[in-house]
Amino acid sequence: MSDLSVELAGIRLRNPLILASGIWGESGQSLVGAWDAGAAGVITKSIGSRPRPGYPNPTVEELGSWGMLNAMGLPNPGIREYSREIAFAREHGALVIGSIFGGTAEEFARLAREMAATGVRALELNLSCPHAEGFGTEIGSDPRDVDEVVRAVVREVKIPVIAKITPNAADPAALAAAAENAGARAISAINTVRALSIDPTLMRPVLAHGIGGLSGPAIKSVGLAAVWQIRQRVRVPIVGVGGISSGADVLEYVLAGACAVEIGTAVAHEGVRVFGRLAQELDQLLSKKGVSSLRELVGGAHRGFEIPAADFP
Amino acid sequence: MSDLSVELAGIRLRNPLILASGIWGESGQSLVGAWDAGAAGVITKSIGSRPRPGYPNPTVEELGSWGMLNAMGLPNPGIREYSREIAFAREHGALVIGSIFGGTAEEFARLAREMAATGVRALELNLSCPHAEGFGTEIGSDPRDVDEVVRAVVREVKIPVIAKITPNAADPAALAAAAENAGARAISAINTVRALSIDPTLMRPVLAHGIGGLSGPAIKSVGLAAVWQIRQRVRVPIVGVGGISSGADVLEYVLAGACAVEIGTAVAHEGVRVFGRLAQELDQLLSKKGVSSLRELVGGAHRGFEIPAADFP
Amino acid sequence: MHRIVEIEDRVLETPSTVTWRFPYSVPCAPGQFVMVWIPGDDEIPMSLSYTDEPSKGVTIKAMGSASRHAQSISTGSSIGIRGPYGNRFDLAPRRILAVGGGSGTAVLAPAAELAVRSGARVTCALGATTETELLFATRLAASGARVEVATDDGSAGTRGFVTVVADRLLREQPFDAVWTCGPEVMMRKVAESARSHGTVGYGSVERHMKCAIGMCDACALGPYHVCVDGPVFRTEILLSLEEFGRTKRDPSGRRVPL
Amino acid sequence: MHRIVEIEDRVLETPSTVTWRFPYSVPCAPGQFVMVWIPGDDEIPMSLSYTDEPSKGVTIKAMGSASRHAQSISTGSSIGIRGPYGNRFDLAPRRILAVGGGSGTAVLAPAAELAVRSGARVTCALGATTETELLFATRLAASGARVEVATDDGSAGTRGFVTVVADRLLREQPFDAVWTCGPEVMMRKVAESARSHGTVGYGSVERHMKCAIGMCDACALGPYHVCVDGPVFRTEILLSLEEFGRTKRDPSGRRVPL
Ligand SMILES: Cc1cc2nc3c(=O)[nH]c(=O)nc-3n(C[C@H](O)[C@H](O)[C@H](O)COP(=O)(O)OP(=O)(O)OC[C@H]3O[C@@H](n4cnc5c(N)ncnc54)[C@H](O)[C@@H]3O)c2cc1C
Ligand SMILES: Cc1cc2nc3c(=O)[nH]c(=O)nc-3n(C[C@H](O)[C@H](O)[C@H](O)COP(=O)(O)OP(=O)(O)OC[C@H]3O[C@@H](n4cnc5c(N)ncnc54)[C@H](O)[C@@H]3O)c2cc1C
Ligand SMILES: Cc1cc2nc3c(=O)[nH]c(=O)nc-3n(C[C@H](O)[C@H](O)[C@H](O)COP(=O)(O)O)c2cc1C
Ligand SMILES: Cc1cc2nc3c(=O)[nH]c(=O)nc-3n(C[C@H](O)[C@H](O)[C@H](O)COP(=O)(O)O)c2cc1C
Ligand code: FES
Ligand code: FES
Repeated sequence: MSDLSVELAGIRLRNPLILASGIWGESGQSLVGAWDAGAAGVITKSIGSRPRPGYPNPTVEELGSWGMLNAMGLPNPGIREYSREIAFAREHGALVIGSIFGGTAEEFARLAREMAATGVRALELNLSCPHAEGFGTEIGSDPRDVDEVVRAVVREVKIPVIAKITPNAADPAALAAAAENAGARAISAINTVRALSIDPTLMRPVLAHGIGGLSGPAIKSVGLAAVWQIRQRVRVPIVGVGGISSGADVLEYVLAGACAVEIGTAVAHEGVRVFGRLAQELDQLLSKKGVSSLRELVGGAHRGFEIPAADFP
Repeated sequence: MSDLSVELAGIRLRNPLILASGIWGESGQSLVGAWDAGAAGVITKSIGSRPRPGYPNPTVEELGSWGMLNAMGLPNPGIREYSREIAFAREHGALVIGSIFGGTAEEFARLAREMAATGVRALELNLSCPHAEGFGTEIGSDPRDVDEVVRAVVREVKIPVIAKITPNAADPAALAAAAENAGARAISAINTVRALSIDPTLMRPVLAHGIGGLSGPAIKSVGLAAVWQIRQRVRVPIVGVGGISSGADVLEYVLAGACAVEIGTAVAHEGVRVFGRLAQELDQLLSKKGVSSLRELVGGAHRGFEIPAADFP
Repeated sequence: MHRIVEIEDRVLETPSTVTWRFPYSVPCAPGQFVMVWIPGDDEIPMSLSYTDEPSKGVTIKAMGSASRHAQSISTGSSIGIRGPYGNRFDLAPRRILAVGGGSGTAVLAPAAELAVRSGARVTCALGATTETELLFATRLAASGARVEVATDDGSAGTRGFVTVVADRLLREQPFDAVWTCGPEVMMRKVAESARSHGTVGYGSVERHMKCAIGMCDACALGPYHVCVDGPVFRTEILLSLEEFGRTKRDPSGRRVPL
Repeated sequence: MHRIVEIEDRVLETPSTVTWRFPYSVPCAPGQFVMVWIPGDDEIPMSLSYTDEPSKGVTIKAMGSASRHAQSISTGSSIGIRGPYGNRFDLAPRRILAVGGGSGTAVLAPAAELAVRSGARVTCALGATTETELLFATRLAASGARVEVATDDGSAGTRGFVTVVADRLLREQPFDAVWTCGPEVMMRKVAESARSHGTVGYGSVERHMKCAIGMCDACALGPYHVCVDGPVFRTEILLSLEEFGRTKRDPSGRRVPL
């Protein structure tokens, strides 16, 4: 057995596998389910100030085994109500990370305080959410907004703050650098990739909301590129997210620079058994390599690539 | 037989299918091959001022039938030498669109003049190329740079200028709007999505360059989202690119707002026979719908979605 | 991935309930459900009320906006279907009591038909508010099942709750299994009857559904997800769940009384 | 998708040529090639010199940086393989003349072996600069093929060009097909001999390769792409191509003399 434990912003995780936000995150009992199945940490769905029903269905479209779209519309019961779910999960021993979203830095700060009060071990900021001013871009796609939000949150709470970076940006690494500079203790990347699917027979978007986000194996290489570039710019630990569905995928993220990973879409169909499978696959890969601890491999693929590539296709 | 012909910035195309830049675009004879196989237009590989060998191999990594990565590194023999290939293609009747790339607005302008002198019918600007100043972001990811480049090019040439938009940006529609405003007669979207793949056994990136671009079915929904959002912001015609491999895919792009499409990765393995297949599939779909002309369907999925969505997942 | 199908037949089963038949070649079993996309409106979970070839069917009771809209959608209209999802009724038992309330009968009908066809003895206890709202009583009788009916107003069969009929049947004769679908208060009663008579019970439950593939958590019910672990559960399990028959979650995830 | 394999055996065939054997379970046929990724260096196209189970093989002549580096890579090292790509030799003809120059013999060897095994009469004419550079002469003789040799310095077999030997063989006896691989000037001569004797010819050609899947156009040769339409072409086609034996494209796409 290799040592799969890792450390993330001062939090020891028994393995690098964390339940991603928005998956199995509505009920405290589901969070416990993921924890009991082997997740080393569970992230709540992104919680806002007030209850939101989310968008009408269809909210999800499977494109194939390699990807799916969703536009849930950030359904959540509001932080007040949701704190009961967190309490349940904590009582049952789960290591809970609270995800929050807001339209302004002030809203993030207020939510951060309320979320921290529930006793979560860390905060993840979902910056892939619409600007209060609208217009379709995300609050997390501009380094100045990221700086402002992270700064406002860090002022309010003592627990580590993880900034979740959007791939829908010119330079995700610059966003991560802004977050680090503003006090984020870790970076997670990526959220879903902006996407749309149209039904050619009905001649309309499939998702009721129109625009949605792509997740699953199709975005693994996109998430890896983000983690890779972020690793070249920041020193705080990185949590890799996007398209992970095998132990080899986890290893790819670790080699790109992630010290832990989040699992989202792979929970569909398979359920939280995926955590046990991934841990086992990872352990086998490490044994085959003769590596005793996963931590040795973090960022291991950067050797020979130290100079940021100025050029790309 | 339905009428598949379309008009793009004053150029009549016998069907909406165009060979994408960088595919079968090194030799004039290959361009003719695509034309003879049914492409209504052929775009050259992106040509620069001087010969460039491109990156070492591996330059391509197939991820599965749903996607591939490439980092070719813009190999090209330079505009002087390449003009012979264009001459050959034109002599054999092909409708050629010249793609150019540069590191500054001045370089784009100079290349545009030289490319226009070869007799191409339109120019496509590959804005997904590195800034001369480096740092890994693309010249096309900032609306101000797009404005500057397009303005400089439009001043130099009489033929229509098509601005090719990168998906690696916070708001592709804002880039398209900047290009339109600067005088672009059409928008094409998207280029490849920034991506990376690591071999977990060798513990290094697969592509020699490290970072590459994702193409193929995996990015179809990403390209559709870009076209959709661009359609809500600009009036000039849009050429859809990204992951098209069936007639239904073409229809999705048309319904999202494209009047023509480019085919790239689908040429792999299948070759330029893909153009005949897509035209046939498209014709069958239109017949089934009882639609006599493809042009009627451009943007047809926007009904009921006129208000830009301020909110997304 | 939705498949777009045309409604090839529509039957008004009751004044508030319509059945749609549509071609759908994916194999489906009784108990499973599909997500039905009504373009421009909503996408809602529906148990399959017909699971055989050549065409599948759903039977929709007007409950709210989309299901009301569904009542007026005509033959030839295009809808999107994805699925089937979820588990199925165990058809092995030889003596089955199927207890349906309201539109809950929709999912029991194909299960009962298939069981009868494979030689089981099936008794159906069907409840409705009034005679005209009775669902599939004729269809089930024609299939060879024995059918008993209860209506709130006594316009057909026993006046009162179908749970009373079910309890009587369980007392009168031996059953290997009880199947039930309907309002949760009803199912809870049936589950308790089954328990007291020592008969194994299976209930098909409903929770708000969004993804239907076990990820969004909208349909969480205790430690289960109705879309993948259900919709059919052993009634012993249902009885052990504090939420069963009492609360559900609204689309925001908030717990609300049933 | 590369598969990472370990070199399980390495044989120095000549002072400048090494053969690697490696496990690779994907079916491969003589004539096809793979892309060989030498981590940290380059990925280069290599015809398969062994196509049978259990292990495939490539035979690499030191030409430039990666192929020189390859000479010193030891058994147990990991390399990446993708493919096989391209077409194959037609093994149907019964009387075959295989004309190889330098490392070109690598691709002819498995084809000749398989043809002999299936009952064909195969004659191999092998050319090299000098005796120690002769490739697979012993292997081919052992397989049951008749082997004739030519060296530039006369250290083995006929002194001079293998094309002269090939032309003599074509004059002396009837062949159903000529296969050839080697420098293009050599292949052009062989193609002309085959034409003048009315024998159908097949030549395996090389062009710069990047994608190997028919999209990047690096390997364009007239209207063909060597990676998917080749590498084996009818020599009549090759002779019709203005570029054959004269020019190729460098990695930038510029035409350069061969
Ligand atoms: C597995 C399953 C099988 C079902 N089978 C049938 C069936 O065979 N026949 C039948 O008539 N009904 C069935 N239902 C119930 C049916 O899905 C709801 O009646 C329908 O969704 C109501 O939609 P609406 O837009 O009319 O309701 P709304 O006006 O949106 O709301 C009315 C009520 O309908 C329910 N509802 C709305 N949306 C959903 C949703 N996405 N998921 C679950 N419930 C929802 C809620 O309880 C809500 O309070 C089933 C539900 C589930 C979960
Ligand atoms: C289909 C095919 C099959 C081949 N089979 C064999 C074989 O069985 N044995 C063998 O020894 N050689 C074979 N070659 C040639 C072999 O690929 C080159 O010798 C090798 O790529 C040289 O690499 P390098 O880094 O040493 O050369 P470099 O130092 O990079 O350049 C030296 C020369 O090698 C050639 N070359 C370099 N890179 C490539 C490339 N990516 N594609 C094609 N040519 C290249 C060029 O002509 C170049 O001028 C084959 C080539 C092709 C196209
Ligand atoms: C159905 C669904 C809901 C999601 N909800 C949230 C959310 O509430 N907050 C958030 O930060 N990310 C959310 N995400 C994004 C995931 O956390 C994750 O970043 C993304 O899906 C990529 O990982 P994957 O490919 O493993 O799914 C959601 C993703 C999906 C598929
Ligand atoms: C091998 C390869 C080379 C490419 N070269 C170029 C190029 O030179 N210029 C350019 O603008 N786009 C280039 N592209 C991007 C394509 O033109 C296209 O925008 C992208 O691949 C998405 O379309 P697809 O999914 O149909 O391939 C290249 C793509 C590939 C796969
Ligand atoms: S409906 Fe999403 S988990 Fe069941
Ligand atoms: S190597 Fe790319 S087309 Fe042949």
